[in-house]
Amino acid sequence: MISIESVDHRFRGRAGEVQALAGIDLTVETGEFLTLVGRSGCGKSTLLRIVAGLLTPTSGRVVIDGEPVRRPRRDVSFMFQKSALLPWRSVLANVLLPAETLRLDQAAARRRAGELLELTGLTGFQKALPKELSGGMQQRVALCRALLSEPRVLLMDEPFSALDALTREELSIELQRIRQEQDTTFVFVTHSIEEAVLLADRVVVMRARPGGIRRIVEVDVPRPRSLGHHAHAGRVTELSAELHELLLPNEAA
Amino acid sequence: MISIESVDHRFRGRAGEVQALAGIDLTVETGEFLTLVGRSGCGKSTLLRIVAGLLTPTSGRVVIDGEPVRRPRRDVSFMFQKSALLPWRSVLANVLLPAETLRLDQAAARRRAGELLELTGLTGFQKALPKELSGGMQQRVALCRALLSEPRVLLMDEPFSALDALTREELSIELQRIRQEQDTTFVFVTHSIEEAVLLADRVVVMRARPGGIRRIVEVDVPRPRSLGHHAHAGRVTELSAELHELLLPNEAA
Amino acid sequence: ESSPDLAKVTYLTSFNTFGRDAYAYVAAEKGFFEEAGFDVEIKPGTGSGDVMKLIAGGQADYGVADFSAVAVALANQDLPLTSVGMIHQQSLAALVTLEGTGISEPADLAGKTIADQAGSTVTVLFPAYAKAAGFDGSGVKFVPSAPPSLPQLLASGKVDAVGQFVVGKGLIEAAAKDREAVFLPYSDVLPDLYGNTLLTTTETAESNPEQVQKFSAALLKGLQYSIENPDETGEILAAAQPTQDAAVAAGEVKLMAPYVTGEDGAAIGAIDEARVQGVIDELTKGGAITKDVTPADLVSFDLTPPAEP
Amino acid sequence: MRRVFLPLLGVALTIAGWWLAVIVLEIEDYLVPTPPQVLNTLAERWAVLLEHTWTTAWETIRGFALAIVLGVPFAVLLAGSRIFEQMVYPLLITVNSLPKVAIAPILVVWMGFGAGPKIVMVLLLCFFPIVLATTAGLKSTPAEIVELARSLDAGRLKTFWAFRLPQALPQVFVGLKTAISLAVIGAVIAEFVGADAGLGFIIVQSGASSDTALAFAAMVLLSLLSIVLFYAVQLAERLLVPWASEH
Amino acid sequence: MRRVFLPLLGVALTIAGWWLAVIVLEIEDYLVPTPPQVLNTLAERWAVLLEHTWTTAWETIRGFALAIVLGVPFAVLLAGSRIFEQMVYPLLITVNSLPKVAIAPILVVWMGFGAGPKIVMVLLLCFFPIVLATTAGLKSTPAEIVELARSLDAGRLKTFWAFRLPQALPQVFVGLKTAISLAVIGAVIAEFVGADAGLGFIIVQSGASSDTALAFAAMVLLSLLSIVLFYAVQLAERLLVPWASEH
Ligand SMILES: Nc1ncnc2c1ncn2[C@@H]1O[C@H](COP(=O)(O)OP(=O)(O)OP(=O)(O)O)[C@@H](O)[C@H]1O
Ligand SMILES: Nc1ncnc2c1ncn2[C@@H]1O[C@H](COP(=O)(O)OP(=O)(O)OP(=O)(O)O)[C@@H](O)[C@H]1O
Ligand SMILES: Cc1ncc(C[n+]2csc(CCO)c2C)c(N)n1
Ligand SMILES: [Mg+2]
Ligand SMILES: [Mg+2]
Repeated sequence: MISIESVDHRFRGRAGEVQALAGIDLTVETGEFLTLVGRSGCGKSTLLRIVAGLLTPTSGRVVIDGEPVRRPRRDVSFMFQKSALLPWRSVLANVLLPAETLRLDQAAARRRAGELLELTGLTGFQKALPKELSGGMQQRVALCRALLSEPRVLLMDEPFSALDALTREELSIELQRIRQEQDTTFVFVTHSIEEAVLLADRVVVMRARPGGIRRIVEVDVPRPRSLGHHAHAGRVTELSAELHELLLPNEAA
Repeated sequence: MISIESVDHRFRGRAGEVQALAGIDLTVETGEFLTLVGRSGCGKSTLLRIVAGLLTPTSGRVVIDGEPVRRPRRDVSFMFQKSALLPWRSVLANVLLPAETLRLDQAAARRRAGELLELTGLTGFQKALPKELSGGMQQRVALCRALLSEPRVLLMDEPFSALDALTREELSIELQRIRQEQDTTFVFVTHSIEEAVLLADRVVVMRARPGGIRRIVEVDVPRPRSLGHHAHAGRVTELSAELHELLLPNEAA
Repeated sequence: ESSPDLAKVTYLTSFNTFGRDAYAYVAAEKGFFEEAGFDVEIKPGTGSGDVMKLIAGGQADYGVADFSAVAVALANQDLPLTSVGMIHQQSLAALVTLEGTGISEPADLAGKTIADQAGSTVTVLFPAYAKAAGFDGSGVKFVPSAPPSLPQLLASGKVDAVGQFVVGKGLIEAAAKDREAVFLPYSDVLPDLYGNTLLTTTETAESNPEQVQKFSAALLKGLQYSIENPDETGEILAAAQPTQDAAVAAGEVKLMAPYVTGEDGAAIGAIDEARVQGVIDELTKGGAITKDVTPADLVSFDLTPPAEP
Repeated sequence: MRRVFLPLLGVALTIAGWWLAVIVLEIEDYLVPTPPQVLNTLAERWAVLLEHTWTTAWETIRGFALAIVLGVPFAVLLAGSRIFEQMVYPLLITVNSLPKVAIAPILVVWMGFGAGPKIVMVLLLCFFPIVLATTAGLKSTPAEIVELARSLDAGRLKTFWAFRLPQALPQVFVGLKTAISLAVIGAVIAEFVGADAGLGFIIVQSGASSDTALAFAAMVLLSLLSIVLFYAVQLAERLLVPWASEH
Repeated sequence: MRRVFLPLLGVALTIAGWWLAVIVLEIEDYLVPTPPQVLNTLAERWAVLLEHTWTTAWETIRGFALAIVLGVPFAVLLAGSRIFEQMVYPLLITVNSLPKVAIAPILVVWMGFGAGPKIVMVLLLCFFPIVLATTAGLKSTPAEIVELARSLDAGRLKTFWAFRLPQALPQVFVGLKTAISLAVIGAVIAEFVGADAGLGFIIVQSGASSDTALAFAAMVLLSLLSIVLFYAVQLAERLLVPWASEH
């Protein structure tokens, strides 16, 4: 369980002080799939980085499984908004990076890396360098890397932003499978309402300046879910419309 | 008018040779809004870079307004898939960059930069450095930069990928306004079918390995268009479904 | 301050601005140069090799260098230089050791290790020195070393002896603290060996002999005055060069005096053709000179002061 | 505060370490004098020594400035043309690899006893590090910035000033710092030959009279001069490259 | 092909330039000999000269290796601790700013006439450029890579080996190239002071016998040695940093 307890964060930059987050209180249950949506610049990445232990909040704290987060945890995997691939490593070596730092079983890690690369359509590019890949391919490599260690918590910052609809859908299905099999907790940032509704148990809608939680929307659509036409299409449309509404600028809620 | 004449492109990389593009033939009319869709890695960015004169195709050529493209043209503006901001320049200075290189009228450029920053919600961040911005804010800065010079041709590689739905919509409207007022030609890469249909006169659907054109879909929906419910919602849904179909992996078309 | 009718010339000392080179400052301070019609700029030299190059290259008009080094250089190379007056009738070159090392006379050097500047007179003429002193020099090991490190190498016991000029007594004893330096001057067994000589270009010597003679006379007058008044010389030097110590400089001048006049009482500055031939012969035997040279190639005898006082 | 205090502490520790070494290793003072001996010399002769320090400093500064003025454009040429680079590198290395002590007399013969040969010597020592680092910096422009410059149709000059140079500045400063630390040596070596002023002249003078305290006093001033110049370059870096925060 | 041909052309042009300079500037051959004189000397004495070149080369290589072995970990400490950096920099600059010619004798008095002082001298010359460039390289790790390392819970050592060092390698190599070009000088200067072998010894010796052709022959070999070592480092760079293509 992740509990975010009255977290504030201020950045001091060239353009003055920015209150990125103010008074965030949120609990994510173990095995829950939480999505964060909100307008660009509202503090989603900042919140995720605080949960990951990469950033110390100006005030407040994050507790994971009873332990306050002070630095990154081994059972938490973070997928950055920018791919952050090591330019000197091949695709495969980038994916295998967590196996080295976390001292995973090498053979198992290699097997899993092969599977993940296959799954993301990167077979044949194992030896390629990151700069030889398209933007979306780079993002898929970062995704493989985040999934390699089979973490307990997956923090993902717009993981599908550079991917086409079809690939998104395939990978969404994979994430759902992982969650089912391993009871992984997900905190997932996205700009796609469709994606948020498809994947989430709850959608957290954030407001900007200062970043805060505007509303938490429960997605009461039974799983497995998929895009397109299905039994609960009506409810999905309803929820999507509600979320759209919530993302409007003026304080309508 | 842009005409792409039997363009082939091969990359030689660590993982061997990749045929990124094969036999691309395409004409874009002056003032047309063309969107490119296709699965990740199918060669969209490569094609755009060839049109921009940043990459010389292995064979074939691109002709803009009767002149073969050999190097970047001043009247063509390119917005990269990655923001490519200069880390040492403030937001405003990044936006004003084309004014320096293209020797635009300084006062007019400053005025336009202010408008664009306002439009993209970046007022107040003029002095900030790129690293002090969120991912989406960086992308908006890159967008402002691309729009500054009021080019005749705008080549945009997934310009809205890091932006929320609302911001996308606002900026889409701005692009349409620009096109109307200045008769600008757009070639616009996107992963959002919704966006493609909303913006395009024609949608080019690409296939992968080797990258080629699978189908060109005419969007016969009258303008102004907007998302959500309107008179032509049926046609939009139809077109979207067709495009979804076309993006499926097996050669159904 | 300088009067316009004075001839401007540049003069190079042999090495830096120590007591051994103080006479030039004396000649300037005492007005000898001015009397002779010169406005002299004195520059510190950096050893015989550099002094020769600078004069030949036109950066200086006159300068002082070790005569053996000059002989070697002029024999092996096309340097347009000539000697016009001898500063030291006997070479200051010596081997130095410390009391307590068991070396008190030349023969004790057999089989020892000596540090010296590479290719210096001491090294080059060592075989001749050993032969003249009557011991077997073949077992002596020479370690080429930088001049500034020589006193320290000796004091630290890394070597048994070092090459040094006799005026360097204070230098050695400063390094060796309370132990006394034992000097074995080459002049004891090789009395014909000259020390420093005054150089100018052959062109100046040919085209302007009067000027050369006037300059030489003024400088030598300063030399004479300095060995007669070593303490005043020290003060003159210290005044011109604030980093120098008057007492140390005076000590050097006193040590140097007998080498300036020489044993046979020749006039200050005089050069003897037969002795020059002797130097050439020794250097040729030692292998330092490989070509044919005559004394006239090295010295403008018509410009040197007469041998008899 | 800390920025000034810690370096001063560093200097103090250096002096303490030296003193300790002299005592513990039982180094004779004809080899390495003790700090009090050196301080004594500094106190007694400070006026003269300061004058000589200034002579050396002024030669150094001029040579260093010349090295920047010549080195940076040279690096631009090297970074711009692979052919030029491959042809010119051996020459550069040759010039750099010549022992400067050996060519100092040649310079003096050519240029005389003035500041000329000293400035040239400083230039010779500083040129290579500046050129090497600047070339490397200019060449390491990220692909996307190069493409951006091209797509904006920035001319050669504009590409250099607005894109490549700012990006290369952190690396250029590594070259400048390496260079400035060598610059003083250049002046001193040139002063070893054909000078009657400057710290190099003092060192030669003291070396030949076994006045180790004076030699070390000169070297202390030399070090202080180097440290001051180094921090001046670092200050310039702070002012010019504020955006490159360190991680 | 071009990679070998152009540098050779560069060497040829250097020689031609030198020859031309000797003729046009009417440089006397006691100052700078002509290429044929030098080639003659090289041809006549190549066996002896080669032996001395090898002596210098071996000293250089050992000192350079030592400088890498000591300098890189030192740079890691500097990059890791701001306090350590601020305290130690003045010391580093001090050591670097001492004219090596002046401290060479002290080294010889301490360490004797063997290879020791030469290796130490090479180390002294190489250390600073390596440390400076490596520190700068290690500190320039992009923020996202630092965050990645932290998020993967990479320990200090792992962060260094897998994240910071590879990223810093291009800059480290700038330091290594600056250093190697100075390394040979270090060996030569030490040989000036107390040696009976090596190219430095040859230069001193030829100076005493006014054999400028021999001195220049030694300097030619010195340059060739430097060029060979430089290109060896560059080759190592090509092999170790193939991913850093140049723009
Ligand atoms: N510099 C390069 N070197 C080698 N291969 C490259 C290079 N750039 C692109 N490729 C290859 O060319 C193909 C097309 O790449 P491109 O970037 O055009 O794809 P894209 O359609 O833009 O994909 P995305 O939607 O993921 O951005 C890919 O397979 C990629 O691996
Ligand atoms: N390093 C920084 N220094 C200063 N301000 C920062 C920094 N990082 C983020 N900010 C500011 O904090 C706010 C929130 O940024 P954050 O990256 O969390 O937004 P976001 O919700 O992830 O946006 P996006 O959807 O565009 O990625 C922004 O206003 C941004 O300018
Ligand atoms: C720094 C330095 N100090 C002194 C001398 C002069 N010197 C002192 S001992 C010696 C060798 C005598 O065999 C010479 C030439 C020098 N040249 N360089
Ligand atoms: Mg973000
Ligand atoms: Mg792309």
